[in-house]
Parts: sequence; C-alpha cells; structure tokens
Amino acid sequence: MLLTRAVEERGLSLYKQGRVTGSFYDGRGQEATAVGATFALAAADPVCPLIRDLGAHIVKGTSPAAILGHYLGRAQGVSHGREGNVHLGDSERGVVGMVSMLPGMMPVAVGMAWAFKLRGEQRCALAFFGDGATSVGDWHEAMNLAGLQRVPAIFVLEHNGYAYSTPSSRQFVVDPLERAAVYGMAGVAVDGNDVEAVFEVTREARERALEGGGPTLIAATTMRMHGHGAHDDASYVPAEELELWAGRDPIEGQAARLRELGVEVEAIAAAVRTEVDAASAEALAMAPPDPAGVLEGVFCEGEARVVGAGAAPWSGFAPA
Amino acid sequence: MLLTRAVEERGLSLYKQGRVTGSFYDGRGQEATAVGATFALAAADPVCPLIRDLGAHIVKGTSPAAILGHYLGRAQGVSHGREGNVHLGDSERGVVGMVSMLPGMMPVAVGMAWAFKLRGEQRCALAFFGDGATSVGDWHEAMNLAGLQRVPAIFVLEHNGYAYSTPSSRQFVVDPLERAAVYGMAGVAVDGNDVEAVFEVTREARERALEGGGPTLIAATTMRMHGHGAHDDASYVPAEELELWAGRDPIEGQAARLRELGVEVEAIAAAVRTEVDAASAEALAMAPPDPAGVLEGVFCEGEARVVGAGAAPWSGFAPA
Amino acid sequence: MERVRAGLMERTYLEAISDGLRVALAEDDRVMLLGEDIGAFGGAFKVTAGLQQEFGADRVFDMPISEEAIIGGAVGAAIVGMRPVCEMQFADFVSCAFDQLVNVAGKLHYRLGLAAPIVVRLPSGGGVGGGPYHSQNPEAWFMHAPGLKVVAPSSAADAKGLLLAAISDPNPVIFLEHKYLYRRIRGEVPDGHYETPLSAQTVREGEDLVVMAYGAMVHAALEAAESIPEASVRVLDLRSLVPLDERAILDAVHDCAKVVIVDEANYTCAAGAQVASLIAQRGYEDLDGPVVRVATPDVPIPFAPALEQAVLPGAASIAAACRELLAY
Amino acid sequence: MERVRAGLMERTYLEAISDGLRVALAEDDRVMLLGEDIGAFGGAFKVTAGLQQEFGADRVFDMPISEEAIIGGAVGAAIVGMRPVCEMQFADFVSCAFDQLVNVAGKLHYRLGLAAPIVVRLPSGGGVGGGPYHSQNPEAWFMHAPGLKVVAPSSAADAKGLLLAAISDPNPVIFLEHKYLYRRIRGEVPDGHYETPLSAQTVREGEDLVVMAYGAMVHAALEAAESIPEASVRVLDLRSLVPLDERAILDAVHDCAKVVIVDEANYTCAAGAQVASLIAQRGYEDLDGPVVRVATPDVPIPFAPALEQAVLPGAASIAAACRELLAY
Ligand SMILES: Cc1ncc(C[n+]2csc(CCOP(=O)(O)OP(=O)(O)O)c2C)c(N)n1
Ligand SMILES: Cc1ncc(C[n+]2csc(CCOP(=O)(O)OP(=O)(O)O)c2C)c(N)n1
Ligand SMILES: [Mg+2]
Ligand SMILES: [Mg+2]
Repeated sequence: MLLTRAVEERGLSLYKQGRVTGSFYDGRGQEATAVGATFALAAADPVCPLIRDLGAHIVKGTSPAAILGHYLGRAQGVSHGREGNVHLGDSERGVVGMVSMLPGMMPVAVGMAWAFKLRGEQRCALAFFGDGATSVGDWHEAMNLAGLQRVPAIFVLEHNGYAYSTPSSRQFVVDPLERAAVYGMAGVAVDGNDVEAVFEVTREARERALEGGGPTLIAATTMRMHGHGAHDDASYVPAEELELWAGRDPIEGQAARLRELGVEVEAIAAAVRTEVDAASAEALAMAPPDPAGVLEGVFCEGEARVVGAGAAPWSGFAPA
Repeated sequence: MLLTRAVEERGLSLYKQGRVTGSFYDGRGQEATAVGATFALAAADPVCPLIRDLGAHIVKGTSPAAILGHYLGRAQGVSHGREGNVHLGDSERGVVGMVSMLPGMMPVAVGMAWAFKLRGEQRCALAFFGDGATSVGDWHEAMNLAGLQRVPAIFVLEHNGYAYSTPSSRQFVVDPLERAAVYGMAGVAVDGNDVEAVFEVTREARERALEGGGPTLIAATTMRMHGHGAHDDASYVPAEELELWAGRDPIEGQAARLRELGVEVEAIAAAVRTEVDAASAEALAMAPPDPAGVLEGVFCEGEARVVGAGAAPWSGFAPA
Repeated sequence: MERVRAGLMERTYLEAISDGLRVALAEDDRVMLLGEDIGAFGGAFKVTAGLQQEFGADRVFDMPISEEAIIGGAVGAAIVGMRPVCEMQFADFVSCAFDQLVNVAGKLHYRLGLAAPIVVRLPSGGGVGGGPYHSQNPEAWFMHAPGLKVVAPSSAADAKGLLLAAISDPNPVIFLEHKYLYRRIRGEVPDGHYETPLSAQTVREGEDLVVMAYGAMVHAALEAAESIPEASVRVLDLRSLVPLDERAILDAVHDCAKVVIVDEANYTCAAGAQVASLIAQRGYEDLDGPVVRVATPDVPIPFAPALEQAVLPGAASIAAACRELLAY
Repeated sequence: MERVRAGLMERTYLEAISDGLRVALAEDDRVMLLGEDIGAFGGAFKVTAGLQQEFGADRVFDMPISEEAIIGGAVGAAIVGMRPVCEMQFADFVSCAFDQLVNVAGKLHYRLGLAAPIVVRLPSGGGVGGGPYHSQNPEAWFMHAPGLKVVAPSSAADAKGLLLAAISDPNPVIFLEHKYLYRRIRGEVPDGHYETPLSAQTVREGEDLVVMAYGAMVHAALEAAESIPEASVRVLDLRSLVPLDERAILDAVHDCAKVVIVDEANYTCAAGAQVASLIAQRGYEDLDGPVVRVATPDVPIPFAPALEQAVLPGAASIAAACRELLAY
C-alpha cells in the first residue's frame, strides 16, 4: 500500500510538472481495497483493475518503473506509450487492463472465470468497479450471467459514494450490495479501508468460487480522497466528509496495527521512498516510443498470447 | 380479449395462406395481461406493447382492419407497409410501436413518464416486456432510472417462463419480481390470465404513479400457448405444461365469470366474428404500398408530431 | 493457403456453416459456441441444430438475452485460451453488443498486446420480408472500428472455409452470413478442415467492366452480368472486407477500366464507399469512366415486399448501372 | 436561413456552445439537458457550467452512468413534446448508447411517423493526449445509420448556430463538438438565437485545388493552404455530414478539379470515403487527378504525444498531399 501510494504520488507530481499528458487519476484513500483484494488471489488468478486500483498492479508485480514509464508514455512503460493514465495492464502478470467504458471488463472477467470452470482449473477472476459503474447495463448483464453460470468470479465494488461529481443518491436508491441476492450470489460488506478485512473477505470469496459456490459481490466502503482526476478539486465533496475519512486512512490504520506487532514501519517507508526514487529516475530515462512502429499490432499476427498465469511476488498464495 | 384473439387467429390464418411475409407472432394465452393492463390506462397514457400484446393495440382503439392490413403490409395498414408483424403502433392513439431490440422501449417509456412528471401532467406510461427481456442491459438502466427519478411508469413483466426456446432457468436464478425492490420500486405479482386481476393491479399502479409514488413492476404469470412464432412448434415445452395452462385459458375464464353475471358471451363472440370477417375483407382489399414513396419520411420535414393523447374507446377511464 | 481434405458434398450455404462449426468443435476443444437458443433448439435458423446433442452442453451454450455479456464473456474466455464462436440471433442485435466489440475486442491487441480470438456470426441481410430490424447489413460499422476483421462469404464453400479461417484467426472476426442465401444457395463443399483465404476472388471473368460485390449481392451481380451478353462483365467477390484485398480491387480496375460497386447495405459510408474511394485515389489512372455505386438508399429496410424490393439492389438495378457505364 | 440578432461577442468554441445551450433553455421550456455530471459540476469540460444554477435542477439533470437510458429516456421525452439535449461525457461513450440511437431514435420517424427531436452532444476528437478511449471520432457510424443527422462545427459561430439548428430540428441530431477546439478557437459569435444551415461553407477561396474537411481538420486544412502560397487552395468546411451538401462538394470539384479530403477519423469507411465516392461517381468528369484522402490510419489513437501526432492528420500531412496532387 505504501508503494502504491508512493507511486501514485510520484505520478501526480510528474503530472503537475507537466510531464504527463492528459489528466491523472489516482486512488488516494482507497489503496486498501485494491491491495487487500488482489493479495488474496493466487498468481494464476487474473484481475481486472479499475481507476482506483493501482495497488492491484503493484501486488501483481508490475514494477514501479514500468508504471511510471507508462504514465509518462514511454517506450518501456507497461503500454509502450499506446495507453495512458489508469489504462494499463501487464497481461503476463495476469492483469487485464481496463477500458474506459464502465464497467466493460466485468463481462470479460465473467468469461475468464467461466473458461476456468469449464476447464476444471482452480482459478478465479476478479473485477473491480465503482458505485457509479453499477448503473451501466453491462453491470447487470455480467452479474446475471455470472450468477446463472455460477462462475468462479469475485466482483469488488469500491463504494466511495461518488461517481466523478455525482453522489450515490443520484446513482441508485438501493445500495448495490443488496443487488447481489437478486442475481443469486453472495454479497459481503467490508470496510474498504481495512486491508486485512478486505483480504479476508476476498480469500473467503475465492474459496467459495473454487469450491463451486459461485461468484461473490464484495462491497468495500471507502472514500476517494482526491478529486476524480488531478483536474478536479472535488469542491462538491463536503469538507466534513473528507475530514472524517482522513481519520480513517488505510495506510495509517495498518501502520498502527503493524507497529503494535513490532514491524518497523518507518524503515519500510524509507525503503519504499528509495525504491520509488530509483524507479522515477529509471522511468524518466526511458525513451519515448518510436513512431515508426505506431501502425503495428492492430492485429495479432502470430499465435494468440493468453493472459499469463502471473508471477505474483506479493500474493497471499503460492502460484496455483 | 375475444377480439384480440380473433384478430390474431385471422392473422395467423392469413400467414398460413401465405399472404403474410416473414413470420407471424401471436400472444395466444396471454391476452388477459395486455388487455387488462391497457384497459386500466386513461386515454392520454401511452403504452409500449411488446410481442404478445396485440390486446394493447385493440384496447387503445386500433381497428382490426388496420391491424390486419398491417400484417399484410398494405398501404392502409397501421404501418403503411413499412413495418410488419408485431412492430406496429398507432401513435395518434398513444401506442408507441416496439423495436425488435428487447426491451428497447423501456427507457423510452421512462422518458415519456419523466416528461409527464416534469410538466405536472396527470399521465403515466406503461411498458410491457417478457421474462427474457429482463436479462438485457437496457432493462437495468431503465429500471434504475425510473426508480431514481420516481417517474410515473408501469412496467408489466409477462412472465411466461420462456424466451423463445429458453426456459427462465437459463435466463436468471432469481425471479425478476424480486428485483423491483433493489430499484426502490413497488413489485406486485398477479395472475396474468385473470383479466380483472391484471386490471386491478394496474389501476393501483397507475394511482400510485400519479400520486408521486413512483413506478411499479407488475409481474404477470402467464403462458405462451403457441410457439415463439408461427414457424416454431415449441416442442421444447413439455406437453403437461401446455395442458395445465390450457385449463387456465384467460378468455374461457372470463367468459365463465361473465356468464354468471348474465352477460351473453356467445352473442359477443358472434359479433366479434362478424367484425373480424368484415375487417379481414377490408384489409385484403387494401392496396399494397406504392414504392414511389419508399424514400420519403426518413426524416421529419415539418413540425414534430407528438404521441397522441389517444381516443381510448375501451379505457376504464375517461380521457385524462 | 487452402487445405482441402478428401471428399466433397453438395451442401446449402447454411449446411456449410453448420459443417464448419461441427469440424471446429470436433478438432479443437477450445472452441465453444455461445448464443441465444442455439442449444437443443438449434438456433433461430437451425445453423447449430444437433451440435449441442453431439458435443454437449459444456461446448454449446444457450445464453440469456445479453448481447454485451455474450461478446464480453467470449472475449474473456478467449484471452485465457478458448476460441468462442458467438451467434447473434439476427445481425441486427449486434448493435446491442457494439461497445464490447468496438471498444473491448477491437482495441485489446493494439493496447495491451492481448489477442481476442472470437468469431461473431451475424445472420444478416434482407430480401426475406424481415423489415427494419431483421434485414440490416452492419458490416461498415465494424470496418470503421480498428482491430476487427470482417468477412462475408457468398458461396457455400467459402462460408465454411471462411468460418474455419475465422476460428483459426487470433483476432476478433465478424462473420456475416446472409440469411437470404441460407437455403437458396448450394454448392460443393469439401469435407473436413480447410480455410478460405481472406482475399477477393474473381467469380466471373470479363474485361469490359467489373462488378464488385460481396455476400448476397454477388449472386445479383452474376445474374446482372449474364443479362448483358453483349459485353464481357467480370464479377469480383470481395469476400473479406477487413482486410480488404486492395491489390485484387486495383488489378480488376486496371484490367477492366470500368467499375460498378454494389452494397446491399445503406449507401452512405458503406463498404462500397471505401472501395470507391480506394479506386478513386489509387486506381484513378486506370479508370475509363466514373466509379459507379449501387446500394440501398439511406432508409430503414421496409417490410412490405413491394417496398423492400424497391430499395434493395438487384440484378436489374445492377445491370442498368452496368449498361449505362458500358455506354460511357 | 440565418437569423441574427443584435450584438456580437468574442467567444471560444466552448463558450459558444454554452451560450447556445443557455439561449435554448431560456427561449424554449421544452428544452432539457441530460448528462453525467452536467449539473452543479458543469460537465467534464464545463460546457454546462452555471446552467443548472440558472435554469434549475428540473431543466438540467445529472444522470446515472446509463448511456442507453439517457438516449432512450431522451427519445421518450421527445416524442411527448420535450426537446432533450444529451451530453455524452466523451464521444467515445456513445458506443454504449449505440442501439438506442441507431435502432430506436433513427428509425422512429420512418417506421411510425413519430419524430424524435433529440440532440446528442459528443465531445470528440484527438490531439489532447486522450488515448484510445478519449479521442475517437464516431461520426461515420451514425452517417451509416439512416434517420440521424450529423453535424460537426469548426468555428465558434457555427458551433452555436448549428447547435441551435439541431435543437430546432424535429429529428435526432448528433452534434460533434471537437475537444481540441474547445478553448483553442475563438471568434465573433452573435448574441441570442440564430441558426446555421446544415450545409457546407467555403472558408478559403481558391481555384487550383480544394481541401474538404470538417471539425478540427478545417483548421489544419487552412494552415496547410497557407503554407502553399504558390497555389490557390480552396478549403471547404463540410459542417454537416448528414445531410451532406453534395451540391457544394460537386461545385467545388467543378471549380478546382483537384481534391483532397481530410478525416481525423480512421480511414476505412470514414466520412471522407463517402465524399470521395460521391466525387468519383458524380464529379468524375470534372476531376483532373486522383481523389486524394488524408485520414488517421486504422489504429486506435495511441496515448503518447509522439505516437498520436504520428497518426493524426495535420497541416504538414495535408500540405504534402496537396503539393503532390498539385504537381499531378
Ligand atoms: C460508460 C461510461 N460512461 C461514462 C464514463 C465517464 N466516467 C469516467 S469515471 C466516471 C465516474 C465513475 O464513478 P465510479 O464507478 O463510482 O468509480 P470511482 O471513480 O468512484 O472509483 C465516469 C462517469 C465512463 N468511463 N464510462
Ligand atoms: C436484444 C435482443 N436480442 C435478441 C432478440 C431475439 N428475440 C426475439 S424474442 C426473443 C425471446 C423473448 O423472450 P421474452 O422476453 O420472455 O418474451 P416472450 O417472447 O416470452 O413474450 C428473442 C431472444 C431480441 N429481440 N432482442
Ligand atoms: Mg465511486
Ligand atoms: Mg417469455
């Protein structure tokens, strides 16, 4: 989580320095959800992150330099300059990068999970999405299909109460967690800012999935501490709300618990700083992509490469 | 209902005589739902019928000759030869013809209802759809928006247990009626073969809608007694199931109740036969459309004509 | 490269497609079929009849009415190694899955280096009294979406061969199967596995004028050519729209100097517009007359036969266009 | 017919659109705005800033993320007499509402005689480092869908005038507003209500060659023309793609004999393909050289500026095409 935040902070400062094109989106305050849930996956379980889930990439082992290089649009970044901001995904590591269209990767996650089930593999697929994304037709189709086929999928709703500037009250009248039941799947609420709690419910969901118990909807309550993107000051969020959540910072919360266990949190933080400094230098040194190859790769020419079974250096499990 | 069935029977026989192009779709066995629900609307309340809802057209006053002419693709049919089979709609009478894409008219019904609410008009909009249509993304978006905006809309689910050949068990795991609650709307079950019961729940839903109580999902249980279309022998439906439902015919059920009230049902039936004979002759005499005008009307050239406030000769209410 | 194994059989266009699916299911267990009513029922047009019985309900799936989830689910299965073949009940319903095709499937490889080998079968086209929602030809929308291949066979043999080529292809392929041809066209179809290349084919030789068409319009073009014995009219069956066989198109223009391009789809921005623009730019010097297009005007396809026939191109309108151009 | 009331003001392209919305809301209470985050927040690009405050939350609506329901809901409101103007947060998301636009809105009048006067505002186009999902130009998809009008202003004055014309139009209109132009282009914009006709306009006179473009590419074309002082290069701003001003296009070909057609959209089946095919068929005799197209090749729009600039047409690539054609 520390690393996640540090990488995003670095990305944001690169953006503010004008080195990152477009806008910049981060998941400040929501790190525990992406990290905790992805940590509960095995290496071979693919994950479909969304806007606030840099932690999922980090946990899956995407290097900070490759991520910063991606933000910068460099040739050696994850996307080789073809994609920007949060639209990255190292498929070798089992990360399927998001499309913008919300929540377009949910049906894709269902399809992956379905294939695992058909082939009798002990794998599951996990997709993240926000409260706003639940209003899209794709959400319904994916939830319905997942429930019908009882696929080994885990859906993680990151309920931060806002979709861009739109509060949940203008998105739905009933909490989406209650919708799990109407698709015949388990629904679990969790404190999205408690990384261990998120890990635990995801671990359970994964177990259920692999045992044939079907998909689970996990609703993680959290708060987006920054604007939707770096261009958004989020003045529509009441100050008290932010203050309240500032006191629930997932990283500080975990740090306190770790300190009690005798972990040297400050040393880790220092190590992370060093790592990100190095990564940032590495990323800034990467060359921009060569326009000569810009037309290549619209179509796959050789064998279709499949989503990798991952390396998962940070997984709570051994590779499956 | 008698008239509905008689018109569809005539359409089907015209189809079997090879006079109707494409296929032919009817609502045999489901007449009570379309008729009962539409009868509970005021003249000014628009309705969006679906495949099984010829009764909605009839109740709104579309003439049997215009309907048969439509089936036959004649110039004086409802669609002047431009549309066929169930895709008709006399918008002057407040009937908005269906598109094929299921349930594409639901968002449209929400929009009509929303406009009525914004303008403070005492009108509501009603949309029919089948159990299969509930799996489509549009269904979710429309339900969610309707619940959010508390629009005066009535959604009538015609739950006949099949979508073409696909039984409900391969469409969803939880009855869609239970989904009403997760959109914050009332959900009401009704015997779809009992015309008076359908009328009553629709009347209540309309009252609720006009009082600002928001939309209602009515789930009418019924059975499609014919195949999906005339080309489909529905051999996938167990014979016992059809037998069971044959004993629950909506028309015979009502006829029995009417007879007890002293109504001369046979006389009505005879009158209907005469009317449909005449309509059929009239429709067969209609000219085919003139190809000279085929390119006209892709765009509206003059003033936009709005959905009519209807005539509703059969409405349970006076025109609003 | 066409691989042909022993044996030929007279089959309808529809039977050829069914046979292609059967061959693919039998030889590759990554292949799975997804669609509405395609299982025991065999699909709205019976293309998949018997396949679920033969290969099991864990290979051939009846799906809920969820076009986006069908395509998105297929993409998901594909990126972990399956070869899903999806059926839209009518091509018209592909509009409901437009986003998944255009934004997910089409861009995946370029963005992430991840191939999505799915096939989407689209029973398309008019001439059958289907009206505005059962007659559409959506190919141009997908030609204008990078990353999707688009093929449109006109013969039974090509229908099977292009289907098998599409299933082998590591990319998403839109497979247009023309409803009008299903049972009206038959021809010799090789048994077993073979693949038709994604390129154009001359189906009638000629030197005075070339008619370019694909799908059902190839047959209308052939009929038109036959009706003009006084000239030597070539017919080029495009077969593949993405990739478009630009070489074959320009060669035909070079040989014939006069060209008529036929679309059953609506006129504006149709496949034929692209072909015409290609010729106007790169075949200009070979031209000996205007690049003539024949297409359905920009109207929804009306239901009544008299109206439908008035808007769809046919042998008569194609022949008239040819005659006029020949006289140029 | 352009109705202009007193007063002119320098406005950006974006301000001109905002002003158009304000005028429409003020003069016609059937007008309502629907979109995501368009209320108090003022929209992702601030086009609707202040409008909810000014006209109320029962005229300007923050919608859930439901593109199909936004368009479908707008159609419903329109057919009972409202004039909804919808904003897609980015043009790219219109793919999610494709079915409602193409199958419901577009076909309603032809099928049922029911007009659907909605406007769909699409912040479109690249050049801003938006990557594959925030740079698309979807106009050709809708040109290939009968019953939808499609307009694409290039100047501030036309942006407002075409928007007001679109809102008055009894048909569904796709309104392409180019993100790159939002704050980069400014010009004199009349106050109050006026309407720009859905027709092309010559924005630079010339006789040796005509460049046809629309949206942001008009500016690239003008820059290209300026860079070729040795020739007299005309620039025709198409402005409306449906209806397409065929007369103006053919007249320009008649006058100049050489034509370059520019699309920012992907090459295959783009608007430019249609324009080129029109010229190749009906302007053939006036041509004195090939019909040259410049367009973005068939790739998703890459994110990195170096890559994006390599695929998008610009003044340099347009000028190069002009020079080559002038030398023909
Ligand atoms: C289909 C679609 N429509 C609109 C958008 C534009 N958009 C990007 S993020 C966003 C808000 C998302 O809110 P939520 O799902 O709650 O995720 P959060 O940002 O809160 O994590 C919107 C509307 C989109 N990405 N996709
Ligand atoms: C989006 C979409 N996909 C597929 C179809 C093809 N189709 C027509 S009717 C039908 C079954 C509809 O079932 P249901 O909604 O239960 O209505 P019923 O016919 O039982 O009244 C299908 C799949 C369609 N019309 N729309
Ligand atoms: Mg949110
Ligand atoms: Mg049903």
